[in-house]
Amino acid sequence: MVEARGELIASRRMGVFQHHTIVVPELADRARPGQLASFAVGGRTSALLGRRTLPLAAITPSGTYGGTIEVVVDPVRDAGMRWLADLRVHDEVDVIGPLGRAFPLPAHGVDSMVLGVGASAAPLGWLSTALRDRGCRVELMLAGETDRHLVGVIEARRVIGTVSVVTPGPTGLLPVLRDELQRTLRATEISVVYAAARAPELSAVAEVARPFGVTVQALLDEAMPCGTGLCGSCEVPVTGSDGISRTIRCCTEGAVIRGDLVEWDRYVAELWETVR
Amino acid sequence: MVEARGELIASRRMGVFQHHTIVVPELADRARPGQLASFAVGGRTSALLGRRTLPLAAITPSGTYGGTIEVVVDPVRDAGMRWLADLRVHDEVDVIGPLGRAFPLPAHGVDSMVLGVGASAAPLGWLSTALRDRGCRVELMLAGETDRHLVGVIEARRVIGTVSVVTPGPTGLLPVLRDELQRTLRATEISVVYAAARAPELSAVAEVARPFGVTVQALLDEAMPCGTGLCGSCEVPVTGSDGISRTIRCCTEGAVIRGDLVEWDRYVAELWETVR
Amino acid sequence: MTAESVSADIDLTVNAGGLALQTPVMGASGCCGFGHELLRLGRAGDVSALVTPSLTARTQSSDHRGVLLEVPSGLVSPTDRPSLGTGQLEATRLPWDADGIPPVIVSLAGNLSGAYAEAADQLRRQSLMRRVAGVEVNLACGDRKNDDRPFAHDVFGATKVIARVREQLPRDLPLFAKLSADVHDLVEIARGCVKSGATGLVVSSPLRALSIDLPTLRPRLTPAVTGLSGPAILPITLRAVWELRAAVLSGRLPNVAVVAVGGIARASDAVQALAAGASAVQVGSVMLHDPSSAERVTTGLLAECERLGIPSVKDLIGRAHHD
Amino acid sequence: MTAESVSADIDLTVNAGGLALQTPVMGASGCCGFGHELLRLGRAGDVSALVTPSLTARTQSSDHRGVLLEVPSGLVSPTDRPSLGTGQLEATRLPWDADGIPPVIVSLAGNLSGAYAEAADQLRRQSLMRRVAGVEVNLACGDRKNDDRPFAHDVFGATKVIARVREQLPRDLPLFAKLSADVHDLVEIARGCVKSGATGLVVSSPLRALSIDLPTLRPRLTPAVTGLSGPAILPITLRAVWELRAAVLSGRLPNVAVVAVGGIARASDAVQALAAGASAVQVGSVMLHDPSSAERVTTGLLAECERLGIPSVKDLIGRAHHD
Ligand SMILES: Cc1cc2nc3c(=O)[nH]c(=O)nc-3n(C[C@H](O)[C@H](O)[C@H](O)COP(=O)(O)OP(=O)(O)OC[C@H]3O[C@@H](n4cnc5c(N)ncnc54)[C@H](O)[C@@H]3O)c2cc1C
Ligand SMILES: Cc1cc2nc3c(=O)[nH]c(=O)nc-3n(C[C@H](O)[C@H](O)[C@H](O)COP(=O)(O)OP(=O)(O)OC[C@H]3O[C@@H](n4cnc5c(N)ncnc54)[C@H](O)[C@@H]3O)c2cc1C
Ligand SMILES: Cc1cc2nc3c(=O)[nH]c(=O)nc-3n(C[C@H](O)[C@H](O)[C@H](O)COP(=O)(O)O)c2cc1C
Ligand SMILES: Cc1cc2nc3c(=O)[nH]c(=O)nc-3n(C[C@H](O)[C@H](O)[C@H](O)COP(=O)(O)O)c2cc1C
Ligand code: FES
Ligand code: FES
Repeated sequence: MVEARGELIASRRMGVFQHHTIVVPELADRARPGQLASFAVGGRTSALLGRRTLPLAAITPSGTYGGTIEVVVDPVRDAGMRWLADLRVHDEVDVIGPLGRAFPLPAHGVDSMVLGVGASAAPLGWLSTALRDRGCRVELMLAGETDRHLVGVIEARRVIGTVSVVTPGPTGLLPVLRDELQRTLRATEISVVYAAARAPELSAVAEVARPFGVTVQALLDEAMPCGTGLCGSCEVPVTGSDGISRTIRCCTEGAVIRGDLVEWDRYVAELWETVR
Repeated sequence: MVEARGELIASRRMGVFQHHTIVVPELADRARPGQLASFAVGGRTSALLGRRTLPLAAITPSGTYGGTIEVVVDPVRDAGMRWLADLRVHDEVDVIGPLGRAFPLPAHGVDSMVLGVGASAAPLGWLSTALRDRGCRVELMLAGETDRHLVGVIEARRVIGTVSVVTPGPTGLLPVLRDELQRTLRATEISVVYAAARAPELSAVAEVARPFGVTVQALLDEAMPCGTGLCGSCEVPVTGSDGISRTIRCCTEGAVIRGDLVEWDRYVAELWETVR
Repeated sequence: MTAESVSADIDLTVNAGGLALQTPVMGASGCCGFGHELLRLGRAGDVSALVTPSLTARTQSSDHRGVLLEVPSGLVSPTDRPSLGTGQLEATRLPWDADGIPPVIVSLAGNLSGAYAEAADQLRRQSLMRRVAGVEVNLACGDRKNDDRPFAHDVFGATKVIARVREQLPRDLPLFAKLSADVHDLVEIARGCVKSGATGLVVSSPLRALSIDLPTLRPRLTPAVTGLSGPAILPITLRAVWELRAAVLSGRLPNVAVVAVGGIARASDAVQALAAGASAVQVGSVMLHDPSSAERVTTGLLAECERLGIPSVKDLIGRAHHD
Repeated sequence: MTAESVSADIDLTVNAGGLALQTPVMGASGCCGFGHELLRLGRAGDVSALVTPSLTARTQSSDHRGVLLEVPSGLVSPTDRPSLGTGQLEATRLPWDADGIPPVIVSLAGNLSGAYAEAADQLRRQSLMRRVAGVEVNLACGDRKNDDRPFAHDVFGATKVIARVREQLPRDLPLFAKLSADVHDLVEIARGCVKSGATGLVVSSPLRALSIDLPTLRPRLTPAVTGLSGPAILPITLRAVWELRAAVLSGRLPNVAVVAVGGIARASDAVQALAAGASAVQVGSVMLHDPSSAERVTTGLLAECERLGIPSVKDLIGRAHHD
């Protein structure tokens, strides 16, 4: 975990989101898929005390540009995210990372599903490549409120082959997502689902996967206002392997958590946004 | 007095200062030299509640760009000014103006001196042109901590002819400024001094000018955190024509105030910066 | 865009302590002047009532400028500003009869309960009194008889001031006690004020604060009379409103209207204040930052009501206390 | 850059209530964990003392997550977080013997004076007690015997807790009472704590606050146990420190060290706090925003001393009270 000043060197629209490439060699050289970066937002005159913590979308280890990280920012999430999205090339930003636990990769090839919703799906291209490199078959499912809320569909098609896309039906996104996931798990030999989303969607994924005995590795893309484990604001209730309830800090002990360990109902009920 | 969103359309370094050109037709069409514009600073996530109120450096009435105002920002003055200076082309900013009283122009030609210190001198080119247009002889004196703290010397030479420059001597700027002013007033027929500066320098100018019976029209470039007359933070103690002390609001009743009316000692002693 | 043009269907009127208001958004004392500036800005009609800067029995100057210091999301400023005497009202060419000026609430200040009473007495005798829709008593002033501690910090002091002001004013004139949130038992002080005749409570005055100048290392304003206002204190305001409303619901406090002031800057702040139990809000510091704030809050309040499916803003009041 | 490398000439050491500190910059309770995280960040040595999250007699879970809500220049958070029992200290593999861990101050909490005493008693028996340089008593907890009002809001409650904790601890162990600034008479409560054995006073705990959720219109945290921290409250902290120091100077309060906490975010804030009368400061919320803050404050403090021509930071303490 390092603190550094990063310089934005490239930024482009990605549907409704903003994709940033930031030079931070200290971070770029050690991050793995599923890990996070945490940003101070609002600049010198900021009234925002909380950090914004995001999954890393990709890294390029030190090279021409001296090591870059990439993130995908959803500007409508709150004023801090908006500020982050509005940064322009050559702007500097305070970053801490890499944070937390990476997606655990299987030692040998298995059939896997990689599933993401909205901007949370940012790290899944990187993850899919890593899985494929280990000989895994990868099914990719991307969900979002509209076509413009899907991250990296085209890039993913290049890497993965089959990419399915989920957008809301008449009763919203969740029912369609559940149905699609269920159908896929039924029709395939998938033994693990890697998912990155907000808590309500992850909860649904875990619930759908449970009867299939499929392991879910869930990246919880929720508010983590310090990112360093100091504040306790990101705690997630889990049931330990001993069957006893405890909490773990999403930023340092997550954000990838095994879906079957999370006490989803309690977690989702207690979730409040940490921003106005 | 109007409130509007202005768009920055040009910005350039001017020594240590930043010169901005902002499209705000509502304001550009009515301002006169000596009037002010007041800006909200820090953006959406700002912790800064006070506005930053600056003398207008120039206006271009509605035309190609739909009417622009110009200001010169000193970025080291405080975090809010720094934010204002750091704005980039196409950024938007909330402006109120034109505020306050313009420099009163003589009905016919007189010998005048126009004197400014640092970024406060911004409106003096515009003022000098207006004076010259009325047939006034204009002596221009620009002072600053270094050569890079002088505003518009080159442009002024084009308009005025003689421009004298004052930078600090071994004991600082004020003694040199006093000496230069005194020498000029002795050597010329100047009957009015138009000055724009912070309070301590203006106080010195008023003191030097007094024995010569020369009128000083002083633009007080001090903190005006609302700019609209609501807060009372910018009050200046003056002696009325009736000899009775009262206060006037710099933002709405100034910022141009006759130098002989201000109770300078009291004013300077009471002056505190409104920023941390 | 005026508030009305957004939605004609939603009722924004409220009644706060006997004061009928077109919207719940009032202008706080000292932050909206006497009306001149708002009129000049074309914004006098944005507030449903204008609370004047505090007036005293006699016109008072002050040792210092009423300077504002900027602190994070707030302003630190003196609470003993120069003030106009209530006897001088007629002479001051106030624009209270002008078109577009909303109902005026006169704020009164003093350093002895007798001084408040005298200020009220003189006010009542002024012909401009016909334009006065209510009186707000600024209890943040120091009590000479109690080591200059603010009346708002002492139940006896506060009660006495309210009782003596009440005596001087027409029986049916709404009377607001402006309290301070930085006391350990707000409800006790509130109860004293209501018992002695306040029809409404306003919380909070600026909180006691301090700022020290670098490099002189001296207080930038006189410590005893320095207050903090602005968005920084909003959560404290909300807490104070909540506490008063909870006391009404539990019977510890007679039923009384609460007006929230302190950090209200946007519609969501106003919604929070109403839900916590306020019948109206006042916008203060934010008007200095942006004089269109009152209008933005009002328009946003309409939009929030629409979004929440609430036909009358009155339905928001105290909602946070429902299960 | 370590603080020392800036200037070897300036003495940053202070003594706060019997606690010798290398610099005046401590880490506030609950904002620096138990040391693990700061060690991992390489920042444990940035604070001159680490105040632990509050410990209780028995390990307590909580009904809710210790969630932080962002408000302008501040954080709103629950004051009744889950807590570790003092009896469990040994079992928790705390890194207090690790290289780079500064002196540890244990914070104690409870809901009855007896519970504080029990927590202190158990603490004393732990072998890790050898690493404990002082105890800070968090008086912001609700007193079960007083309608759950915070001890810090009641002179009798606060006094009793301090007296009972004092009894349990070694005579020479520095004992700090952590007070709340949102009371009308801070000095009275401080005096009670000093008389019953506190060697230092810490002001302030988070101020009582509230935040309401839209669109549910319900409090986002339990109103009775919600506090506001961060730069928003700095001017209130400074005011509280000033008041305590002024009381010492006027003889209303025995001579006692004051530690400032609440909104300290940069060197100029620390200078203000020291000038107002603090012997040391604690950095809290700002460590969550930027864990390099303690170091920045310390380095900046050296620079400020240099700029002001002050050879020892001790010369700053109380300077704002000099004429
Ligand atoms: C692709 C995959 C498939 C899985 N399938 C099953 C399953 O069918 N049934 C079941 O009960 N559990 C399954 N698991 C769960 C797995 O066996 C571990 O229990 C789980 O990953 C450990 O997660 P953790 O968070 O508890 O520990 P971690 O600390 O995250 O993982 C422990 C270590 O094990 C490695 N690891 C994780 N999964 C595998 C794997 N599949 N092969 C080799 N090494 C691995 C990781 O790289 C890590 O170093 C699967 C996990 C993965 C990643
Ligand atoms: C260039 C100039 C030279 C002056 N010389 C002297 C002087 O030698 N002795 C002296 O006692 N006072 C002099 N004055 C002061 C002047 O006569 C007025 O007293 C002063 O400008 C009024 O300022 P004010 O702020 O009180 O009123 P304002 O309200 O600012 O001015 C009143 C009106 O008078 C106009 N005005 C201002 N000055 C002049 C002028 N010189 N000729 C014609 N109209 C004018 C303005 O345009 C304005 O409309 C001079 C002012 C100026 C601007
Ligand atoms: C510049 C200024 C002047 C004020 N003058 C008065 C006053 O005369 N009387 C009064 O009761 N309150 C006065 N106040 C306090 C405000 O009415 C209000 O209680 C306080 O500012 C908190 O609200 P806010 O956070 O919206 O500013 C003043 C506040 C400011 C900032
Ligand atoms: C996340 C968090 C946890 C805290 N936990 C404790 C605690 O356990 N005990 C305590 O006395 N104070 C606790 N506090 C209060 C701080 O120690 C401090 O008094 C307060 O935050 C004000 O300082 P600040 O503005 O620098 O944050 C906590 C504050 C925060 C933000
Ligand atoms: S975000 Fe603070 S502990 Fe995880
Ligand atoms: S700046 Fe507020 S009255 Fe002038």
